[in-house]
Amino acid sequence: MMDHLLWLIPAFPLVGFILLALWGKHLSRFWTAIIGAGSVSLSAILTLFIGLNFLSSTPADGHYSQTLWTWFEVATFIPKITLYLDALSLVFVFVITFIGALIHIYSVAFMAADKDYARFFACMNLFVVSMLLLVLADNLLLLYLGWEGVGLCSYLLIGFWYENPSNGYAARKAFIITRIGDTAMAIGLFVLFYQFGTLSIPDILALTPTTWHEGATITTVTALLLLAGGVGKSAQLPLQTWLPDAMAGPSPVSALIHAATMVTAGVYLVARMHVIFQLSPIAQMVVAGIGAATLLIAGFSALTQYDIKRVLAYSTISQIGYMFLALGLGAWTAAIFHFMIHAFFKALLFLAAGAVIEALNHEHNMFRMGGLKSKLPVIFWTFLVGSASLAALPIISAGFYSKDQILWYAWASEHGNTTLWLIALFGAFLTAVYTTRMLLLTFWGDAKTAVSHYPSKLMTIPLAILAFFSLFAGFIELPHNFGHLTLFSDLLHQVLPETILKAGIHGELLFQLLAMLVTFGGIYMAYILWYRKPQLTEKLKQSAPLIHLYRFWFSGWGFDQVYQVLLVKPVVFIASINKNDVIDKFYQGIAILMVRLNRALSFTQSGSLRWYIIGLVVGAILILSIQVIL
Amino acid sequence: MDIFFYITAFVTLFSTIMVITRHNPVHALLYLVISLLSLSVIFFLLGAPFVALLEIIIYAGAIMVLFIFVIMLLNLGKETAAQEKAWLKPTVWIGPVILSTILLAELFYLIITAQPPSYNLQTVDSKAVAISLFTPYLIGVELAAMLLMAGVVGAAHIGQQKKTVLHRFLKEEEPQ
Amino acid sequence: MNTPIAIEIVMLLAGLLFVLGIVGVIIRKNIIFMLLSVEIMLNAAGLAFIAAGSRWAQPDGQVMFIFILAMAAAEVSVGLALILRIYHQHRSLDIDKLKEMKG
Amino acid sequence: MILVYLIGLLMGGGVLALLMGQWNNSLPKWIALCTVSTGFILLLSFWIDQSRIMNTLLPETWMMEYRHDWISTFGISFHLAIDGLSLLLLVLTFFLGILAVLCSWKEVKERIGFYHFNLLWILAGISGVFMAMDLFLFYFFWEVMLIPMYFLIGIWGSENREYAAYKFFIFTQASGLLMLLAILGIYFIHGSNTGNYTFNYFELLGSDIAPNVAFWLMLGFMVAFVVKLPIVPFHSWLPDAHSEAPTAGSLILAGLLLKTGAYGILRFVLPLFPGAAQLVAPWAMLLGVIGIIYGAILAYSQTDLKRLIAYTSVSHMGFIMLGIFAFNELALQGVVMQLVTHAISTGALFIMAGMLKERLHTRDLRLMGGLWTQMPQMGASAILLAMASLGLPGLGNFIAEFLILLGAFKANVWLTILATCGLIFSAIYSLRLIQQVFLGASKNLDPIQDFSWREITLMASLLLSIIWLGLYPQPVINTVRPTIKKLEELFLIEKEYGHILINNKRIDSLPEKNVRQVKTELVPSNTHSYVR
Repeated sequence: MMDHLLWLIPAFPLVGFILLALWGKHLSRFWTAIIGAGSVSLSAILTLFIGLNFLSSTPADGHYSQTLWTWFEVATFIPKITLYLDALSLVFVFVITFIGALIHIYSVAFMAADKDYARFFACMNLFVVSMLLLVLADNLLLLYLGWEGVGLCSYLLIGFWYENPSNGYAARKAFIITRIGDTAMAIGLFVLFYQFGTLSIPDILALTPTTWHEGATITTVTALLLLAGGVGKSAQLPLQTWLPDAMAGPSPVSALIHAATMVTAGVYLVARMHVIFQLSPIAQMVVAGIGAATLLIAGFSALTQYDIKRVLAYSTISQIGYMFLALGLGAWTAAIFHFMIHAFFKALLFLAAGAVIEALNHEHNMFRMGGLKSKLPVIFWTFLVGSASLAALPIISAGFYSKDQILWYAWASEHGNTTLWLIALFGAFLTAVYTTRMLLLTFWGDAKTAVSHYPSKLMTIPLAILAFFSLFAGFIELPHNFGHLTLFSDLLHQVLPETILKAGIHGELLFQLLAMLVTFGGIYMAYILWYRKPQLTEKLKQSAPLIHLYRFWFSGWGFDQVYQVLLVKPVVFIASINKNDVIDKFYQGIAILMVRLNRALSFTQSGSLRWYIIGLVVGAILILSIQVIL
Repeated sequence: MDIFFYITAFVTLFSTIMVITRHNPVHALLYLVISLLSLSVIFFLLGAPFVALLEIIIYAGAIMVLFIFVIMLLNLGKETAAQEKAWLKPTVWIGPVILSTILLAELFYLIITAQPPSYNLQTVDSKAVAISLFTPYLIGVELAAMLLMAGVVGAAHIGQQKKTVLHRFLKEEEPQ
Repeated sequence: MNTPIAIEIVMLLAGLLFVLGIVGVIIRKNIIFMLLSVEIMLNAAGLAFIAAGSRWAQPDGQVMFIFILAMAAAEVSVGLALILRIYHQHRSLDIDKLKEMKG
Repeated sequence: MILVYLIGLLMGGGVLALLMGQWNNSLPKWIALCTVSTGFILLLSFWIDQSRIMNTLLPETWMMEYRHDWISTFGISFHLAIDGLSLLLLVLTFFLGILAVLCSWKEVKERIGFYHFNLLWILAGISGVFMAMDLFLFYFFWEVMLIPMYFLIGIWGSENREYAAYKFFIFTQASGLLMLLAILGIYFIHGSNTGNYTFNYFELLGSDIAPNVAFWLMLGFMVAFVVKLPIVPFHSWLPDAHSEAPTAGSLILAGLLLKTGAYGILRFVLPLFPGAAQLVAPWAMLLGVIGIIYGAILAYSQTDLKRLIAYTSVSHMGFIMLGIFAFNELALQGVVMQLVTHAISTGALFIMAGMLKERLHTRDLRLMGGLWTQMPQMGASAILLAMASLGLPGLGNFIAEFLILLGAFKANVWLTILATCGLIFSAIYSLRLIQQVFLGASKNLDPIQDFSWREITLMASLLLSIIWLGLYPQPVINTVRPTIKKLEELFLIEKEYGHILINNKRIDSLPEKNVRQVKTELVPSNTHSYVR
């Protein structure tokens, strides 16, 4: 019964989008808000309904699916518009619709003063549709539709305030860089099609183990191509540079697209295609390596930013790095768990940051904030909860449970090793440091900017709900030496395999304690550096090697500059010198040659009779001499 | 007969050379008449009496008279001769003479090498010419008639005394 | 008419006359002289035709000369008319001044 | 007979418009509109009629045929026939024809009668090209569509119109003459082989031509089609012609004229010279890929809006070349989709450029910017079109490009990977277009109107078709399937015995029989039943 309602989940926001796009201009703000936020909320409610149904009576084959129509049919290639809901997509759909609805509600108040109210909600609704299609897709082509669709919405929303050209630049950068990954992914789809004759995900997953050998080149290549798509979308190394710039969009956009949902599409893709990755140890290693490197690099960069949203952006990159690390370790459920928890607390942090920024009259610089603890108490408490979760404050925050799992698997899973574990641990330390730094700079200290706006109820209630989840959502999955609750992983194990541990590993408690220690250490260090002895920070900043390091980290490890020099500049240069088309020069050359020839010939037409006669005589001489010679 | 031919040939050549070297147009014209007359003798010697007469009557008679009329109309006299003298410098001769020498050498070579020894030249009388003219060449005669007609009409038209207005292409650009 | 005249000699004479005509056309600047030289060339061609006609005892050579004659008459009448007009318009018979037909 | 009526209708309408143009300025528009819409409705009803058969029975390749002797001494006949491919392109022709009339409704103000005469005669020429099954007749129509287009650009174009018109004319004419040579070549070779001198396409299909001769003849055809398409070294007429032509001219150029090149390759080059086509396939694909990337890079650097769009066409046509020479059903279906969707999306972009020109009196991108504020509707449509052009899934162009790439991947992996990189470049130029025109700070302070009702209708019809083609392209795919299937079969056999055909002058009897069999299957088997 429920599978027939599946289409309604994306249909609600789709209808919302169509209404807003066509008649948005004529609708009042009230109705725009109702349609925009209401459609997503309806989806959320429907998802709850379907999700409960799914949980209570899981179908025998583990999924609901509904075919709407055959997209097209060429030769043996018959992609269908089929929606497919299993445990994995249920988690994603839940996060998308639920957090989406909260963010929409928040936006009703947040965007209230904006002149393009309808456009904002239209784009947001379209985004939700695309994202839902992405996770509900039964075949990779439909997934690709959602994949590119979210890219489009991301482009539209980053460049939402289009009058400023730098926003447009950021939007284009985001689109084009993710497009690079998408292109690799498209090639991956071609390979998959020729290997299996279909793009249907369940079919591919079923066929892969029998068709491909473990460690075969084709497996690795395919896995890496798919990974490239994920890397682009999820802002992982080396395609991470677009995400910090993407913060040019409104805060709800950052919360929904660039923190909670779209950027985790890569995680979804890898998890969805886990069978292929499992067959390729190299690809697994690459996934883990990318995750580890990214989390570290982004962590350092986050440490140096002064724009609150950029801190959050880098922390998002870093947290997704954790998810990739988990995926690479074969800790599939841990990755998805971290995704869910991360979606809650990061959406919360972005929304709260948005509220702060709006309250301070569009001030992004943390060094000009401060002292907001008492002025914006609701924001402060929710932000505090979010930060605790991000920094993985032990026991009480949800982030602790999800991140601890990953740390543990970095050591204990069969792909895990000491290096990865150390990196992850150090990443946790960095996370604690920059989170605390952000918190301290924003809410403690002296007030440097006056508060001009106070958040309305519509803004604070979603914050409170998200804060609740950021604290308590972790309790559905507890380590087995501490409660041993496995609700979440049980659910996901319908789809994803269990993590294989190395034999004879013990002492999980020790690792947990270490993680706690590191977190507290990070918090303390930040406390010293930015609260107790800020002059120490200033002094450190002045020292020669550190200032270069600081700048290096601040610019995101120089990736932008390298790309600028290696890719952007050459292409722009070639394009600009070739503006008038070299090949056309060839044809113009022919034309010029003809004109020259004409000139030369018309020069002989001198008008002088004597000249003509001489010509005649010479001609006669030539003809006669031919005769003489022959 | 040979000797007659050579003498007339010499006269023809000499008078022709005089034609192209004279400064005074009337002198040149008279030399041309002599050239034509001697040529007609050659025609006669070659066995073409009818054509020889035509040469005298039409060429030396009619056509040359046209030239004389024009020279008289234009009143070309002493000044022209002086001007011609100025124009005909020795250097002018170099190029044309080289060219014509080459041409002549080639012609000479071709004529010498081409033919077997000569035959007796035979007289072709006017009757044969007339028969040939009015049977196989009738169309040619008609065309020649038309050509002459067109020439007359054209000459009459072109030679009309109109106002001496420059053709618009020939006008100097007037300063605006 | 008993001694044969070598056809080569006649042809040579025609060639000489023709070349003289060419020389005249090229070196003279006065249009009237050029026209006279053209007449010389026409006559040279006629001579060649006549000689050939006699050589083969055919009337065609003479027929051709008659055509040349007709053509020369037409040419001279039109040419002289043109000379008249040119003289009226340019007050000169210098061929080098008549270069308006330049391409 | 309906086929003759279609051409007659257009030509007659053109003459009528020309005559009425002497008396009245608005009459020619209405005449043109009525003429084209009548043809469109006629064709559409026929298509719907056919699609019922198409979905139920095993479809016949040829749907309709008309044949009448023309110059029988030389074996020339007035021979028209349509299959799915022709039908589809004809529907497209009339659809864009209507839009062309509508979009020049206000733009053209002088010599309205002659303008519509030219417009209708171009359409007549294009329709003729899509229907002609006699090579001589084909060449005739090929020229018919050229000359009015020359006038259209030369008379109603913008500043540099004469240069563009000359360039267009010389390129197409010179290449067309090479095709004429090739047509005559195949005519005489077939004639001397069989004693039957004919220009009839179906009879020429079976002719044996020595491989090296076939190669040169094929090149003759190819040059004409490749210049029209255009593929990279021959593309340089296109930016000039597109940018200088009036809006309707650009629309027809991009939407239809370019398609005749692809149609020609599909209809003539592949079936007539399968062996030679196989031989050049890698090079043709390489040219296609170069075109994709080169066009895209050039598009990025343009500052003239219409030139930019023109170069995107070059890029998109590269996909067509790539797809055609992959010789498999996926790619060929993709090619047909690309023909249709490119016509619509690029046509729409040109219409939009025309509208912008009407409002701003410039095509210079540097003078635009921030137009979204004043024209959100146009901006939204532009974004949709730009997305179509960069191949966003859900829009028609994506299906086309995906199918082409998917098919080509089978034929040549590395070239396809390069071509796929073209998708990145297409994103770069499309987004630049949007940014330059609609986003950024507003540079224009004069009030500008957003869409009028006429323009909304125009755009909406185009946008809806693009979305429809993106979400449910099956009708198009079904229509051309029989034709494509036959083509693919031809090459399957050709591939099997290809080495024999290409390497040996002597052709083994068994494979030759097979090839023959397939070739003759391309000939309508039920000709008599459709001759009316």
